[in-house]
Amino acid sequence: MLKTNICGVEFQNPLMLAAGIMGSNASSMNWILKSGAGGVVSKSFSLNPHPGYVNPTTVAVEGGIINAIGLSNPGVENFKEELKKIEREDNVVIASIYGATPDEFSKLVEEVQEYVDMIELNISCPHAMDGYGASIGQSCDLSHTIVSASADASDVPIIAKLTPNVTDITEIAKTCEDAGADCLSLINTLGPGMKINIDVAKPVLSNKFGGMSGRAIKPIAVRNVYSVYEAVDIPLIGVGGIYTFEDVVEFIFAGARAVQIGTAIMDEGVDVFAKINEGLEKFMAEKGYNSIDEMVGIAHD
Amino acid sequence: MLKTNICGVEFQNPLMLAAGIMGSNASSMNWILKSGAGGVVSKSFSLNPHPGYVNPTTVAVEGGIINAIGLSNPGVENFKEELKKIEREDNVVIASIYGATPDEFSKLVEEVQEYVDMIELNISCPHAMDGYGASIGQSCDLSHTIVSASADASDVPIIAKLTPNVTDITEIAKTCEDAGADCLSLINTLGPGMKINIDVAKPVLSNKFGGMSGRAIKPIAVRNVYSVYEAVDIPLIGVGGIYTFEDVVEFIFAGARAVQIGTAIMDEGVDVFAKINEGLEKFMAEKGYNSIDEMVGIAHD
Amino acid sequence: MINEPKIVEITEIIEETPTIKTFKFNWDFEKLGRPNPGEFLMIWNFNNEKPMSISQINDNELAITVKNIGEFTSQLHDLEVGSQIGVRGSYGHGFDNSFKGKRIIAIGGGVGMAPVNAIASYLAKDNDVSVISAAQTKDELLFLDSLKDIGVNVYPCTDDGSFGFEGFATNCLEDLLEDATYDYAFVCGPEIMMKGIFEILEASEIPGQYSLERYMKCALGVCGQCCVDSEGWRICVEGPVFENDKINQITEFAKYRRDASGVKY
Amino acid sequence: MINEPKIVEITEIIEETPTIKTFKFNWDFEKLGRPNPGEFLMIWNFNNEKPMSISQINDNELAITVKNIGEFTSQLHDLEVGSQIGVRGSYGHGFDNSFKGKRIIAIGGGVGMAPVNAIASYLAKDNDVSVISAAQTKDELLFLDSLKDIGVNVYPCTDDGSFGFEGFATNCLEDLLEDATYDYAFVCGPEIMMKGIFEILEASEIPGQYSLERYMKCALGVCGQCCVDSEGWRICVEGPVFENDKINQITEFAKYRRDASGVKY
Ligand SMILES: Cc1cc2nc3c(=O)[nH]c(=O)nc-3n(C[C@H](O)[C@H](O)[C@H](O)COP(=O)(O)OP(=O)(O)OC[C@H]3O[C@@H](n4cnc5c(N)ncnc54)[C@H](O)[C@@H]3O)c2cc1C
Ligand SMILES: Cc1cc2nc3c(=O)[nH]c(=O)nc-3n(C[C@H](O)[C@H](O)[C@H](O)COP(=O)(O)OP(=O)(O)OC[C@H]3O[C@@H](n4cnc5c(N)ncnc54)[C@H](O)[C@@H]3O)c2cc1C
Ligand SMILES: Cc1cc2nc3c(=O)[nH]c(=O)nc-3n(C[C@H](O)[C@H](O)[C@H](O)COP(=O)(O)O)c2cc1C
Ligand SMILES: Cc1cc2nc3c(=O)[nH]c(=O)nc-3n(C[C@H](O)[C@H](O)[C@H](O)COP(=O)(O)O)c2cc1C
Ligand code: FES
Ligand code: FES
Repeated sequence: MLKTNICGVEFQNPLMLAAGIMGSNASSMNWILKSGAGGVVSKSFSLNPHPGYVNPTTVAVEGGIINAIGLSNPGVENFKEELKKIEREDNVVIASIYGATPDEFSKLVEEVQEYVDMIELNISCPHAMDGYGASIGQSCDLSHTIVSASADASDVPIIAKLTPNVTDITEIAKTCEDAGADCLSLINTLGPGMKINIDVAKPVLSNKFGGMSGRAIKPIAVRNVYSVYEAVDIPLIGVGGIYTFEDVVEFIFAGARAVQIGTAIMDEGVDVFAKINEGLEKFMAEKGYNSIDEMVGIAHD
Repeated sequence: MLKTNICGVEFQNPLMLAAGIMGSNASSMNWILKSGAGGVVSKSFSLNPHPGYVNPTTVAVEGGIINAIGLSNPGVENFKEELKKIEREDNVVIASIYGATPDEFSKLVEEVQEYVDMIELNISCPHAMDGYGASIGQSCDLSHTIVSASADASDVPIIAKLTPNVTDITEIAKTCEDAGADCLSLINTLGPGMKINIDVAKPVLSNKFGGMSGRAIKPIAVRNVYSVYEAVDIPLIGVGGIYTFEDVVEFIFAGARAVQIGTAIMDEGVDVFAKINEGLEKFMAEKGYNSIDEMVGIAHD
Repeated sequence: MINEPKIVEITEIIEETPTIKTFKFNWDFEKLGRPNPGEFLMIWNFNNEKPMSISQINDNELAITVKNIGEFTSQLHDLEVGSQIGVRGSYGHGFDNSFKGKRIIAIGGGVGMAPVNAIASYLAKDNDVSVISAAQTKDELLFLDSLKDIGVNVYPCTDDGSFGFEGFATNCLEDLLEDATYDYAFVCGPEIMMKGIFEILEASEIPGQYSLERYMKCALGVCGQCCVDSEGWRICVEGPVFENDKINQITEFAKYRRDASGVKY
Repeated sequence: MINEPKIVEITEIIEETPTIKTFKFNWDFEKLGRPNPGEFLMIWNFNNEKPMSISQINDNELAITVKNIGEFTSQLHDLEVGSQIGVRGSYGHGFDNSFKGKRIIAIGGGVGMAPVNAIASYLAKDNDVSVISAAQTKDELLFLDSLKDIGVNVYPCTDDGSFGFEGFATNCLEDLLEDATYDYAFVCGPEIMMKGIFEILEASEIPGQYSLERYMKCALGVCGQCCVDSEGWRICVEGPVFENDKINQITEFAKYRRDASGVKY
């Protein structure tokens, strides 16, 4: 009943782990899969190891957190070893990759595609170093170049992950579709935002700004999914502030075929996947929905 | 101690009512002033009466509300009668105006400037009709045209109110400064966002989307103020999710010379102004700040 | 209180009069809050959303009583048992319901009987409650039997004298006051009627509360649509119910109001 | 628990050893939460933010005990009484402190004595508590006097024999186990030491809890930085304290860890 299909990839249920949350090694991703997720997206990684920003890299704000972890990762060589150890049977494994140039992206695609079912392009991290993350996803030109290079290099479906921090997300979405993205995921963290500690008159995060995630960003994520659904024909994955099955339903009704869950793990633990699946199944039974498919995008009617 | 000065206009304290919250007539604005605000910004009005969107026009979300009131207003002729009745002595009265063309803006400026101390241009409402609100403030060209026309027509300081829903707010901020804005206020509502009711699979707002306000948007508002402070030389007014004196201090440290308060009135009532002033004064005394001036922008050091 | 619409099913519809229907639905008091008489709800029929007083407060069940006067209310009248509506609230400063052992007079004109029914029912057990239920004509009289059943002294009153007292609610009140007096009054109806009642009660030194209506959008106290001259109070937060001393400060009372644009009429 | 740094002033600094200092500060238990022994804090010195165990839990007062081993910890050692730091937490799954009337052995190696001091102090009143305080040399031994003062049996132990038992904590434990047994153990120190202790205690069938360290960023359970093989547990949430059955499942225990990039070493 909970099965969903994206670009021919079959998910046991529409829930997956969002990039950068706990997905730093095979062990934690296997744990998430055992806990009920239909798929996992890895922490975003790059060609070379990267330590990320100095702490503080996270701070709580009303309705969520802001973070500027800074895309720390052990580099593709090390990460490949992790990917190999993920339980792929019945589970969908997605590598999230980042870089600054088309070359870096296509190299990463080539390196990892045999170990994963899909590849997500992080062109949307709002606190990445200049030239990385949202610097790409905030420009149609750069998005086109990076998505094309990645799609050309890839045998597995390519997901472009979008930033909400643009004047018009549908423009970027259409560009990515044109460039060959098979799927879009949205949204990456919002803002970015800032928390200033007033006792010391300093921004808390060492990077000053950080992307906002958690419950508070859900309305904006839902609206972005809704808008992009009307703009493109490729499938969408919703992400942003999902804590409950009700949240998942909102995203599906807005047009998502699956969702990713991140910050909720902080508050609800890894049990959140099983809890949501249970609630979702009950909801569908009660309302008479037979499949996720039937539910996708019906808030547009 | 709480006095602040913006473009030569003296405020008894740095708190004012944000546009569109309760500011629909002279009576409510006088009440806000009596309750402790140093100034009031009127509901945004246009040349002709406008009924706004059909209800539902507001709905609660985590950390705030989303609204698409739709800029309802009784038109400048009626609104002038209200402006005349506001207690201006010792209080700062600001008219918020909106339109689609430079002509509409300059006419509005001419109509109302004798009754107010400053004029705020709403070029940032994220759910306005096409051509209005954020359609202007999301384009450097349109922002320049509208701000220039308004500044040219005006004898009182012009505040351009900015939308956070752009790829790069500093670009728009600099454009407004170049075009002759004397001051910037930021941010208007975020997103916009959407709430879908899952029992009926429909967006709740009749306009589907609505701008998000309230506690949850504060980190993003603070970051925008912080970024724009480094980009322009004109004074800034901070707005977005302010509920407590601590919030006000955050905005001032980020670079605001005054702040506007909106959605907090829903949760805290009009007493919020007096409560914040009291807390702010105590904080300043404890930390040894003698004036708002001393505090502006010090999180940049 | 809940600030996003909760979807409920209409469980019962009562055709009170040719133009007025009562709609009942379940409302989980523990989860959604237990409303007080005088508070109102925002009713969403998926085309529009408008304020309606609560006319009955039962155990985990509420009712609204709606007069068909325009597009929205006629759509509500088309609802059937089992139909869904969205409900948020309850909102507003309701009636003072703390009375015990008092002589209470409650006066409702037309569909203004909705909140009057709620407060009269609430107070009937512990007080001596009289209700003037006023309407233009016999067919439009509301809640006569149900109020009588719970021990309220009901004084029907019709403009045309087709049933009960002949004349306006004001005349009926004056009539009653010749033989009786009351400790406290509750009033809801057309503003011109409330104005007349207000003057009579003031003259008789009977304190009371009056329930007002203004155009509403947010019902949350933010949009400013419902603010009244000259204190600026919000009908959706400081109101809809006001004590008589406050009524005097509402200078627009029985004079003018504002439409959706804010234009006075 | 508080997830944004709370600014506190250092009220007292104790120079425990040439390389280790204890810093005390006030912590309003009602507002900020009452930590349990074994939990840790994130300490922000406005340049960086790193995890530190709570070494003392007094009335509305906490202490951390810091070994100067690098840039951050040496900056902490430069703090003075009155200096400010930012503190968030407390975090983590701490020690089980529900024991009464038991024979407890707590073993701390080096600055690993910090959380051991907290749990030993907590349990001393209602249990028979013994502590092995191990260090390389006499000068580096921690908390001998303060623990004795509250009735703990303290067994100092130095690698070089400059004070107390000569040898490693493992040897000292074996020595004690010849004449005594214990109901429960608490262990914190270098992982290689904890590994040795673990094996001895397993062999003696003494259950216990072990406090681990991994590189931390968020301490909120989101960043994944501190996840350990092969169950994926987060040291900041499921840890830092683990029961012995769980230690067996942490396959990287005493083998490797990950740096800020996630590279194993
Ligand atoms: C606090 C409060 C309690 C109310 N309780 C009841 C009740 O118990 N029973 C009942 O039948 N009616 C009640 N009303 C009035 C009810 O809201 C209107 O009758 C209804 O909105 C009319 O809508 P319509 O589309 O049918 O008519 P329209 O033709 O749209 O309007 C007719 C008149 O209704 C009023 N109205 C319209 N829209 C609104 C709005 N959004 N908010 C407020 N007034 C509006 C205006 O005065 C308008 O001139 C109450 C109003 C308020 C403010
Ligand atoms: C749960 C927990 C409790 C701790 N309790 C104490 C304590 O009570 N007293 C004490 O002195 N130390 C404690 N530490 C260790 C302390 O965090 C490190 O000693 C400190 O971070 C070293 O920083 P540095 O800049 O001085 O040294 P560096 O030269 O930066 O690092 C030295 C070593 O410290 C570790 N380290 C560095 N940064 C971090 C980080 N962000 N998170 C975790 N480990 C890091 C690494 O193993 C590194 O190799 C604890 C660590 C954890 C995880
Ligand atoms: C600590 C943290 C780290 C993140 N790292 C990444 C990342 O490496 N790559 C990426 O594409 N998104 C990253 N994100 C964004 C999330 O994948 C997700 O888009 C966002 O947090 C919104 O979802 P949520 O509200 O469920 O957390 C990160 C988010 C957080 C909170
Ligand atoms: C109901 C409502 C109506 C608003 N109307 C206007 C408006 O007319 N003009 C305008 O510039 N901003 C308008 N705003 C935006 C506010 O002025 C403010 O920028 C925003 O709400 C963020 O501040 P807050 O979080 O304190 O509410 C409105 C906001 C709300 C919630
Ligand atoms: S209806 Fe919006 S303030 Fe009353
Ligand atoms: S430090 Fe981030 S998950 Fe543990």
